[in-house]
Amino acid sequence: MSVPGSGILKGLVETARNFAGSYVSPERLVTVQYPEESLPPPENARNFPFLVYDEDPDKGLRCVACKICEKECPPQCIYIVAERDEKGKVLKRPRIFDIDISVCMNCQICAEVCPFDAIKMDTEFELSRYERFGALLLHKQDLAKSNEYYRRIHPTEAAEVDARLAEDRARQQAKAAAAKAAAASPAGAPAPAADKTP
Amino acid sequence: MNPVFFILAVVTLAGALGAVALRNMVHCALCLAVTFIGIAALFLHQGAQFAGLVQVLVYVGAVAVLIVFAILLTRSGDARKGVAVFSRSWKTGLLTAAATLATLVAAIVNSPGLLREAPRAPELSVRQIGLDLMSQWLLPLEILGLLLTATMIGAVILAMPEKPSGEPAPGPEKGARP
Amino acid sequence: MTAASIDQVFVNAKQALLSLLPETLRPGLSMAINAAAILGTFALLFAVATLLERKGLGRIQNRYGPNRVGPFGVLQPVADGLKMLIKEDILPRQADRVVHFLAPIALVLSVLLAYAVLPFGRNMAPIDLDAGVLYFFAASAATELGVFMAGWASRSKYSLLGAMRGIAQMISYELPLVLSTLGVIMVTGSLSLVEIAERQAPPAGAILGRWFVFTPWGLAGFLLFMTAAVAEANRAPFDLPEGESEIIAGHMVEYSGFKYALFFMGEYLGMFAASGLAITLFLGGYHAPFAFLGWAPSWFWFFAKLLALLAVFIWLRGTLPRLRQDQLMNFAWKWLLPMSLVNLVAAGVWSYSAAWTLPGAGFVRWASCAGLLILPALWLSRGWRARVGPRVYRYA
Amino acid sequence: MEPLEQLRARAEASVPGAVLEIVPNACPADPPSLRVDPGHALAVAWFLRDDPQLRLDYASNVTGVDWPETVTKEKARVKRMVDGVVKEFETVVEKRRPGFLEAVYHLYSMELKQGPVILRQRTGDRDRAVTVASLTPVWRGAEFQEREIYDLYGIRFEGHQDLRRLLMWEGFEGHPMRRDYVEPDDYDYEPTPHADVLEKARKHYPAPPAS
Amino acid sequence: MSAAPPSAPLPAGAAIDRDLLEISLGPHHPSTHGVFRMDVVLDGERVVRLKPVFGYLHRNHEKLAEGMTYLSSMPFTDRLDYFCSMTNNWAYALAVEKLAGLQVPDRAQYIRVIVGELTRLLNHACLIGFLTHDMGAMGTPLMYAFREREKILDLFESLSGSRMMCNYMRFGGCRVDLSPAWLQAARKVVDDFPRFLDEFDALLTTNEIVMTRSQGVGILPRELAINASVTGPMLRASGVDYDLRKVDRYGIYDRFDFRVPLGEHGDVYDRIMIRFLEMRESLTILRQALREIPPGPILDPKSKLRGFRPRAGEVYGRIEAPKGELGFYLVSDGSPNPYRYRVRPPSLINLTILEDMCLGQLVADAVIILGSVDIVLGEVDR
Amino acid sequence: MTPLPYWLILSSILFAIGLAGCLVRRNAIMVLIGIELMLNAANLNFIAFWRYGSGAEAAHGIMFVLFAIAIAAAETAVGLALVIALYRLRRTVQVDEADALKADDKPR
Repeated sequence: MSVPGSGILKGLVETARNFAGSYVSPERLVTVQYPEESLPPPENARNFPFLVYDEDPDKGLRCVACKICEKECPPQCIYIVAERDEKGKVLKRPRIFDIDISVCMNCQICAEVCPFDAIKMDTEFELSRYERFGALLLHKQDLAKSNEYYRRIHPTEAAEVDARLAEDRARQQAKAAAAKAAAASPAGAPAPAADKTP
Repeated sequence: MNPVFFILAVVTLAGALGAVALRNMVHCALCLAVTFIGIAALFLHQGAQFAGLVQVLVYVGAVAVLIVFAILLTRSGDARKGVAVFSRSWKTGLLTAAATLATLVAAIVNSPGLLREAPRAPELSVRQIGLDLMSQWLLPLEILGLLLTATMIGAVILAMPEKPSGEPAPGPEKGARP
Repeated sequence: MTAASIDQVFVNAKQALLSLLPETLRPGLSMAINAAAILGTFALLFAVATLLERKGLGRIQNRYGPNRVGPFGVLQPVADGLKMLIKEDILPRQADRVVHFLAPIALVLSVLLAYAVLPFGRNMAPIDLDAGVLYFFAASAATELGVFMAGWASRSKYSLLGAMRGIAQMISYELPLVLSTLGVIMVTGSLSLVEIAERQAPPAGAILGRWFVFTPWGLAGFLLFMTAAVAEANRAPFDLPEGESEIIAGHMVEYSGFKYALFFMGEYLGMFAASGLAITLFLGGYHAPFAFLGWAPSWFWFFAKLLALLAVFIWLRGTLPRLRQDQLMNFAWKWLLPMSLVNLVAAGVWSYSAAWTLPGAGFVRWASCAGLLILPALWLSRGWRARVGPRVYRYA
Repeated sequence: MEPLEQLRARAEASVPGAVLEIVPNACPADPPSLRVDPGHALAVAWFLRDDPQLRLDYASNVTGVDWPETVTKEKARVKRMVDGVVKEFETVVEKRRPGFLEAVYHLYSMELKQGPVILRQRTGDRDRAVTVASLTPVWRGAEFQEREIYDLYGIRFEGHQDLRRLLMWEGFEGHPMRRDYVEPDDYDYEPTPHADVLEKARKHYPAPPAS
Repeated sequence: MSAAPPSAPLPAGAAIDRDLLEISLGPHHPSTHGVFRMDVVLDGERVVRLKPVFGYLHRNHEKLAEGMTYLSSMPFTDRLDYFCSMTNNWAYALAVEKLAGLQVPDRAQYIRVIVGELTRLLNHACLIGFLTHDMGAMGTPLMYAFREREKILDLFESLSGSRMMCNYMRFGGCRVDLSPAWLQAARKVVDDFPRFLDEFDALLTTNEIVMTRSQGVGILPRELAINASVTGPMLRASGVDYDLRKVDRYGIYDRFDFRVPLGEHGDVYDRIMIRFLEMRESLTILRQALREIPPGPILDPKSKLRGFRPRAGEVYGRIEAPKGELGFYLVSDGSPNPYRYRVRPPSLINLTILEDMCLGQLVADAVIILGSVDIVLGEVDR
Repeated sequence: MTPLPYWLILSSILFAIGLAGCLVRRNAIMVLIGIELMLNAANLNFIAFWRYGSGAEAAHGIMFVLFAIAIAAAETAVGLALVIALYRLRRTVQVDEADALKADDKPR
């Protein structure tokens, strides 16, 4: 048994060390003075989803309105309506793509289940708005971000995605070329549905 | 009449009246504290510095707080409606008190020998009081010490729960090493 | 300006101010100036102390503390004060209006009264009362009533629990607090705080002052006094009446706005007053620690020591958990009170052995005094040590 | 751990009158479970806990499952005499399984570090005969979990000393975990861009609120 | 919510005519760790009855899960015990893997052990901080714990993308592979952690006030602990050797060399100390795992993200979460959604004997006893 | 300077109030409060006589007051202990209800 009071003294020494240490060692004082300084988000950081487009913000959207993400979204915050042409035929792009990020819980499942790498997670987190309702409902045009932006915030992941897409495209082109060649030699064969949704 | 005396007397008497007449007993106790402070101030006014300070220390610091504590412990703090505050024989009591007051005042008023000039205020240091206590008043002091000790023991025994074994043992004792 | 004139600058200023007035008004005005000076100084110190406490606690906890209002957050107390002022003053419907209103006033008033006898510097005691120590305890005795009034008048179960705790704690710790000062009174033979402070002046030619804390009984007395003072001031680890994690804010739970600020102020002022008394009794009052530092003004030393003790208060608060009610009571009655009585005996032994002239008498004097204190301390804590201690764990 | 068959036999032997049924589990990862009738559940539970070979002293997980009445249509071949010739017909047979509620206990042994033995109790139906035996006297750990089942499924536990709602408030109507539970129409409109909320609001209020 | 009169009778020995004080600790109380209420009847300051009341955060997680696919429930498990999302993920993934018969690759197993033990570190450190805060230590230990937790959360963030709601594990493995840089950072955190533990040790374990406050308080006897299904550090503080990492050897815990500390008295101090010692053991596991982690895939190739339909049947999968046994009971009918989805929350079940531990103690003890149970209301209420 | 009779009358009134409180109130604690008031009235007299009498240097009056205060404190402690014991026994502190010497004539 130690001397009574020694435990208290040990504690006092410890707090005194921390008191002094907070002035000299940055490791002890971990607080970030947020509005003035902010830590860069790590590469894997995820906040709210966005839609990736190539070249054109509207036409170039990779999204084909397949609604898999809408179905899988745990809090059901995605709302998609596919574009239809005049005859009512479903076109493979969204007319409406809304995400209510006041409901979204940043789980990344939409990005994971998307077979087209069309929806990805943003790292932007300063999204506070003055209006409580509506302002946090993001529409297609708010959500559309370029592939360059994606490459900037998630370089590693984006490189993988680009490689995969390039590979897919090459395969499709090869297939199309083969089909064209096949179509060219025997006459009248129908063109194969190259880009059917899986 | 000295205005200081007058003010202090009024405060003291008001406090005393409040202390016996108010319904809510916590108010009574607080009024009692006011009376005590008033009396201490009167002591100081008389030049009895030491007695005045002891009055505050003992009466305000201890007696008033003890009374307050007792009020809380006996749950008599809340004056319930419909419960009589005054005893059945309150008229007799009031009459007795009035008679006593009349007697005393009559005696005081009829004693012309009391109307004398106060002598010069005595210079009485704390050291002097202490020395007196330790020499001239030593025996009473010792007896008082004995009395206080007896009181303390008595009060503790009186206020102790009757069956200490029946009560749940407090934490540390219960958690003694097996 | 000489060192002496700087030392007396406030006293001289007051005299100069008084000399402008007719003779008859002077005593009254002198009192008023003293009161105003105490109020101003300690209200400012209260503001500074809240800031220091928050900063200090922050640094102890590896945080920055307030640093947004003004440079380094120095204007934080202003912001706090403004917030307190403009906050709604909430009065519970069931509350006893008058008592609820009077409670913070009673508390702050009684604490403020105690300042009247503290010597803040050479010739700077507002009143040099013959029975200064007695006055100090008498004046601060009424704080208990303030706490009770607050707790009872709020008509909340939490605040009632807090008030009960507060009263029990303050009564229990009042005794060791008073008893631990008796050693000093015995040795100096005076109840006057000015005289006690003067007795600790560094003697001519000596380096170290004759502070009472440098004697074994004085050190023990100081520690006992500070322990009891922490409890009297309701500061951690004895902040049970507040008991933030148990009874939320105890007797203050139904207070808001400025009344709450008054309670806070009362707590801090109580802390300063107790520290001031400790300084005067044990830490050499307004005297410099070393004779060669005597050039600095006496009030500087007083306030420097005050801030040092304040730092100790904050340090304790940042380190220690709270005791439990029964443990607190046991500590007061079964350890602190006997120890302060033992300390009285030690002080007696010390002052009687002052006449010893044998060789080695100094050492014997020290050893006997220290033994007289340490052995009972260990003996008194034997029950606790049998029950509580570090444990060894086994592994499966 | 002894085989479940043997366990059942021993339990039936030690608790007279108890009939235990082994309920198969389609998933091979977990053992099949023992179904015990509520009348003998307590005795069987005591046996399971105190039997020196089992010592199932730890009721890890206690939960309810709701099985509403189901009607499954199965194709079956029926032989029938038609005109003196035996012919096989394909008919659709409706199989009706009455609904019931189930309390499932996952029992382990901390003493012998074995388990699990899964114990089930079934109620008679889903409306009136919803009482099963509380096993809280045997395993104190079932106390809150049985309360939760009572709260969310509406199974009454006979012998539970403090059967109150656990998560929902006193006075709540219905048992929300039942599969046919319909949320009460206490919809409170709050302007939001969320489509289904707006849809609900439209349904709820006579005139759609201006948003 | 109106305070309904508790229907349970007062315990024997408490006469009605004694001056009892009924107070409601919570739901807004500094030390109920969330919206939790204790209906306490006091005799003076002594507790004569205590009924925990909860459900303020009830969102019927189980019902929600029955209406969505298996994968969609994964992010919701993060929100159960929001201090330990990784272990929640793990328990759910474990149960689904059992149901679907998926094999977790070695590397993923190691990753799971690493993040799981890091979770244990941060949970225990914070719990001790909260507990001493309940004792009145002004949050100093809590702040130190948060400082260390911050470092671990940084690791989680750079791995999974989110600090607290990690949603990291998938059926049959993990979502993202960890990089060598991450491993390096994790090693540094693990190497620095003992220094923090020593700091904590000096500040708390031999502190006289902590010992006086916690020793002999809230004693939970061994038999009652077992009978009341108490799990986790609380159970081991009562001296029962039951750690699922040893008993079930789920994952790859049989590959690691670690010990299970056991308490003797079952009081609050033991619960603090068991958590201390468990942190030290977690560090040894972490060191081994970080040393031995093999390369390889992190996801079972049979695992499907889209259109995942496990076979029919029922399973109960459980792991040793920092707070105790966290189990998931799943009944599948072969459809994409679980037929029945049940969480066995350790916090809730450990609360069963809260009243037993608090009776006869002071209200100040009740607060730290509650603290030592280590509850998170997200898990209690679900 | 206030003449002596004023002091005496003040203390008489105080005494009378205390006596009235003692006799009129039902609550035992109030009776104690009345007694305290009477004791204080006596103390006031002691101080007054000391101040106005001869031989003020001898401090006899102060001594009387000091002893009286000490004894009064003791009396309060014992009195309140009695009150609390009474309350434990009878659940009441009304003096007119506690008129039997035995405890068990009323249900607790």
